[in-house]
Amino acid sequence: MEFDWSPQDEAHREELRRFLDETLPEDWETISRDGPGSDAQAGFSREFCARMAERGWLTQHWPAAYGGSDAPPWRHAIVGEELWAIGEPRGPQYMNVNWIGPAIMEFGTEEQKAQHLPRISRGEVIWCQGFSEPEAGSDLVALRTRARREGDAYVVDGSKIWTSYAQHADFCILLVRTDPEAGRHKGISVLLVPMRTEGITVREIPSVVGERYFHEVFFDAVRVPVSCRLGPENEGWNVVTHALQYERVGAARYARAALTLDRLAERARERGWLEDPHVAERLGHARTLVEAARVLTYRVIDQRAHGKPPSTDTQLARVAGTDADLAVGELALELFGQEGLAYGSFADANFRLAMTAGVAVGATEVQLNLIAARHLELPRE
Amino acid sequence: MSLDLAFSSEQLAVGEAVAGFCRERVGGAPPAGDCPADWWQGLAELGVLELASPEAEGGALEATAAFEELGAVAFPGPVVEALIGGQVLRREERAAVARGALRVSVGTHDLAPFVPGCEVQLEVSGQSLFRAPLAAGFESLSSLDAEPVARGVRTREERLERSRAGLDLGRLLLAAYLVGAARRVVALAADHARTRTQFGRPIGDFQAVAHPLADVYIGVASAETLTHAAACEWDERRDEGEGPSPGLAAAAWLAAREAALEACHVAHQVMGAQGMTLEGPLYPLSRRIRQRASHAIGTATARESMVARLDARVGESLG
Amino acid sequence: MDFELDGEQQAILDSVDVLLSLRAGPERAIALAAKGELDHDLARALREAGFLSLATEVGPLEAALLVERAARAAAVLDVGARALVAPALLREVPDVPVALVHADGRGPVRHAAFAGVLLVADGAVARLVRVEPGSLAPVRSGYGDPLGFVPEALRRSGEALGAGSGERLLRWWRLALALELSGASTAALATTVAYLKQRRQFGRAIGSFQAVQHRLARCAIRTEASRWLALEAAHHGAPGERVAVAAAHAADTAAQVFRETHQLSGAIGFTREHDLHVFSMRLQSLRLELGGSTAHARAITAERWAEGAP
Amino acid sequence: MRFRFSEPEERFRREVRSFLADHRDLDGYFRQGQRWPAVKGLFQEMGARGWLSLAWPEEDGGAAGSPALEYLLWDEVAYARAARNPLSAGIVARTLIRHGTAEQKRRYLPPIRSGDLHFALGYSEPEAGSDLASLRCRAERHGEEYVVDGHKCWQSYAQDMDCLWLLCRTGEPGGRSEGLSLLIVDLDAPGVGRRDLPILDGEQLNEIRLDAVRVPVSRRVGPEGGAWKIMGEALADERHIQFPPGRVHRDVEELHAWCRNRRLDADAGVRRELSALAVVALQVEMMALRVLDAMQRGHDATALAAANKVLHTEACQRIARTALEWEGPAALLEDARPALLWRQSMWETVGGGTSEIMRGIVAKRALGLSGRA
Repeated sequence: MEFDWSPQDEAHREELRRFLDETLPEDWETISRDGPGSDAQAGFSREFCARMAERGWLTQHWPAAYGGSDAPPWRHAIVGEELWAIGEPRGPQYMNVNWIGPAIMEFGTEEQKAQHLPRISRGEVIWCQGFSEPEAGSDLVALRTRARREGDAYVVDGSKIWTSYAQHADFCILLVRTDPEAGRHKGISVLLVPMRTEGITVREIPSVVGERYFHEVFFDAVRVPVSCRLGPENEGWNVVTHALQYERVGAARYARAALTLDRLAERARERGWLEDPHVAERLGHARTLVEAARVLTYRVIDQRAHGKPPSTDTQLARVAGTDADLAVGELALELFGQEGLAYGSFADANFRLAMTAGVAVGATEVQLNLIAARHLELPRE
Repeated sequence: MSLDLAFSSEQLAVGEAVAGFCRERVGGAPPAGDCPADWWQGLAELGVLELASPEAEGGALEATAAFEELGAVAFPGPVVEALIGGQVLRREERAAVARGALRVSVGTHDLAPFVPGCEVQLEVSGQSLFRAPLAAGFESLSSLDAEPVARGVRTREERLERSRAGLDLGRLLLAAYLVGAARRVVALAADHARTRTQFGRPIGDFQAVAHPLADVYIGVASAETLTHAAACEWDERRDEGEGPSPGLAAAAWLAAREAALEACHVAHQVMGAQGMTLEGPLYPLSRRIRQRASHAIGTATARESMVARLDARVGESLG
Repeated sequence: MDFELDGEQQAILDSVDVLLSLRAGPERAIALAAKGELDHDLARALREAGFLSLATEVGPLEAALLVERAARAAAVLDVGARALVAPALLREVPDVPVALVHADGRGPVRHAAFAGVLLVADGAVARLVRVEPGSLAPVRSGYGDPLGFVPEALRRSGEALGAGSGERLLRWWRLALALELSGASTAALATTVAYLKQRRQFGRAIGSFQAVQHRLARCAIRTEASRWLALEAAHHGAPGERVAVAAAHAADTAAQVFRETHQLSGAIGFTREHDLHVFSMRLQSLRLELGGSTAHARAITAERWAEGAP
Repeated sequence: MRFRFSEPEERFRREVRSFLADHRDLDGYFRQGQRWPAVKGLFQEMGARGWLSLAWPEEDGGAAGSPALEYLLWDEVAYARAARNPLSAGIVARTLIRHGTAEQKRRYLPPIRSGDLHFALGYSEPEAGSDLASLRCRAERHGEEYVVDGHKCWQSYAQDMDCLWLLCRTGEPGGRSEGLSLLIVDLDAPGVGRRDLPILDGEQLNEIRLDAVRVPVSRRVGPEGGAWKIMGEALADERHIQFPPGRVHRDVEELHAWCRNRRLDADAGVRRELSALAVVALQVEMMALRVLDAMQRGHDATALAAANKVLHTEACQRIARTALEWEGPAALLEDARPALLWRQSMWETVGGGTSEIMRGIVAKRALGLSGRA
């Protein structure tokens, strides 16, 4: 047990920071104000990810065979920290890199790998995930979008909701029911669907979080070749649970929260607010939550570095990350009062992003259920 | 006559009239931005804009009944400010406020909401209200994508008499508005919890959903009664001819604020992504709650007056 | 970066655990509490096995692991002060119980009635005060550790330990607190989880209610984080901000664990016949030490963000 | 709308207050177990004034007073920290008045009214705390007697009481709320064993074992198997006096005075929390008034009373925690007021129906959520 970064890791972080200094445009703050799904940020991501790819950093944690360099998980975690902290210049592409690519490596055919992995690795493609439905949010297995087999294609009918990045996406990793008779976890399949297929329409749901954050995606007799199915038919649930294990701590929320908190404290100091012990306490407590989330996330990365299978530590880290994010967002709003509500102001921008933390990707409640069942081994009903 | 915690029939009638008006005009959710001119005129015609002023028949209780209904639909615009104006402005100005012809903004030293729609701009500082217009050339901002706010330099012209009465009424009405909004938020979340199913049952079956909702229900219910008590106190003191003192109004404001913010927090958790859309019913309410909870009246003075109140009580009980 | 124990650490912890399982535990803690005694036998056994000098002979992280494990086993001993704090200040680790004292503190001091050495934090310096063990007045306490009074005169006497020693004492003291809090929180939670798995209400195990599960899960998240934060701080040599973070987090965790474990255990948790109080009551005293969570939180801000902070 | 009591009610409040001047800080509220003879004396004095039977019907020796009077009485007594309302004059007497036989009324009501006869509550069991319907204590009918076997626990102060108000199963074993009956058992009857459970608040809880205890059928209150309904009614009668807000006001005021004495109140963090607690105390009072208002109107106050209990007891815990935090280790000394407040308040969110049960009631009745899972 030891808690130092290796000199190589430290050097990588330094190099990455220099790269960001050089690469990010002066108006990056403005570009990133509306979140990764905004037109500006998604557009910029294509440019930025290409440059990350040039350096070999975009998918360095991937195996060499798929365009990576087998970098240790800690190295990729550093990239996650540095990029999330400043508002994620990879835009929606962090998803492909973190888990969609690895899922294709694990379950894809040679043809699918050849089609998708190089493009992801070069940073030139945007994906969205078609999971949630109006009647299936955190409880994904209740999904109803139907894919009927017709010859060598599936015909997909249904709709997805809360889909981020759908407006920009080139592909969708889509969860469909291929066997309506089967039980809840059975009969689900995963399709890799080009978004420019006929019969797909996208509607933006105006949201408080930022532009292009939520969408509805409608599938009206959309024909998807059987060759686009990822993994065996009716066993998509395994594919998804496996894929999501990568996803769970992919977003280094604590890093963003830590930087936000530092900025908040800096502003508070400038205004003399640190003299107020109540403010000092609140900042201190928020810092403990951020640090807790960091150390729990490190624990997960460490397990991966040791080649261990994912454990419930993943859920602990996620809930802690959400709590930290929300606490910092709330604190910013509270300290700034009315001033914090001005659109695009420091407090406002951070709060809106933090608000979704507990809801996105498997609500906190689901994480807590898993911790109770697997970490504490509490009985079911 | 002993304790009686129900609104009188006159007060109920005020509330119902406002509720009816809101149903008819506002419908499901109010639009972003300032209050449309015809809605404002409608409020004036209902007599809402003059409640609790020296000329009005109705006092703080009537105003409370009205503002709970306004809160329930997240009614836009500087309504609380109009009634503050009804306490502190000159007689002819008060009449114009009551007619809907004059609008009042109450802000901090450098922020003023609803400018330029407001002809009278007041600044709040501690227990004082100043007439303090913004200089030309202010910067226009938007607050939580909805309300217009201006940032600029003010010139203080005069400290207004009856500042304390005005601010006390302001706290009280903010509390009433927040209570009304929070009740609706809890109702929406409870409705969602009864109808939305997950893992094969309504999510309200889960204690993890039901108990936090019970807690916010309790918080809102007690804040509601505290607001009513504060309104009673305000009216009694007015009838007795005393100037209102910072008492229950400060407590009601602090309690309602806390309860409403917590209600939003829980409701967002219960309703998930549906609470994050601009189309859904929750966000327009929670946004407005966040704005009203951040009102320029602030919490520092209210908190200090609570400590002062304790000082007095302890003095009494030890003496 | 490596969160797994290395071979040596594993070996140390294995034998620590064996020793603690034989000589410590809630039952022994209850017996000692009835007499208001410190566990001198355990101290002797730990010393003979060389565990009390881990900090100097192996490193502070290993000593930290010991302190956390001892707290989990409800050891009634000054192990944090003796194995972790004293070595950071003194060339030779005392062979007598050590009590940590704040010069401005008014309240009773843990282990003071048995202490042979007091380490007093007095502004910029720490001072070493030697006392006759047993000479200070014991204070009756239901909070796990025996308490004692340190008279004002003693708090101001003794030999100054040099520039910067005051601050050094506070840092390591905070770290020891964080570790003890973390260990006791973990044990309190484990005791409660075990109880709620078998205890039934309304025809089912209480631990199967979702609200109960979520509350316990939240406690688990916090106890895990507390432990790692404290160990990390130990590894880095107890830097000011990290120990304040670890202590504040652990103190807040303790408050939450206390509330939830007692609330969910119901009446049984309040009796002295159930193990929970052995851990929970100690949590209550530990989390108040050194000004408690508010003081730790204010220290974080001072260390990280104040004008001229490092 | 009116948040004041009537002039006669206020006059009564003043009378109670001046009576209590001699009993202030008797500490029977927190430490009845250690103050019993004095607390009993207080009850006897109150009995002599007719205050223990304030709201009983006149034909049963009461004054048919309003709920408001009872509220004011116990609110003042709580503020003075003199005592808690006794079980005997509360649910025992009310139940006897409603369901007791003429003989039971004659035998028990006069000594209860005078403050001479006191009861311990025999509801909880090791396996049935908040979930009373699952209790096991069994009364077997043998002619004109029941033979009772069972194990009760968490009885407060049973060591000083005269009788046990016993809930037991007369119907089929394993049934739930059906088949439960109420018996009055003398605590010195043969076969009744009592053991003290040491608990953390320094007070005593007891466990009581009943080993073939013979109880005449004439001591059964209400019909056989009808206890569940009776208990509900008795509880409903008392909702307005269960959690008097005076206790919370007193705690907050004392905390504030103590902060001033120690000059802690210059600290902004302390002032902030004090102001928050002052607000919470008012919210607690408002909830109690709502319960009273509902009772006066004859409305069902179940959900309000549950809400009131959660708010009240959680507020007490928050105050006590705050006191501990500000005082530091010195607060832990055996007789330090903060430690006392804290240890007492810990118990209250568990005893008498846990906060979880109360939240469940609020969720169900006020919000229509089942909250079963």
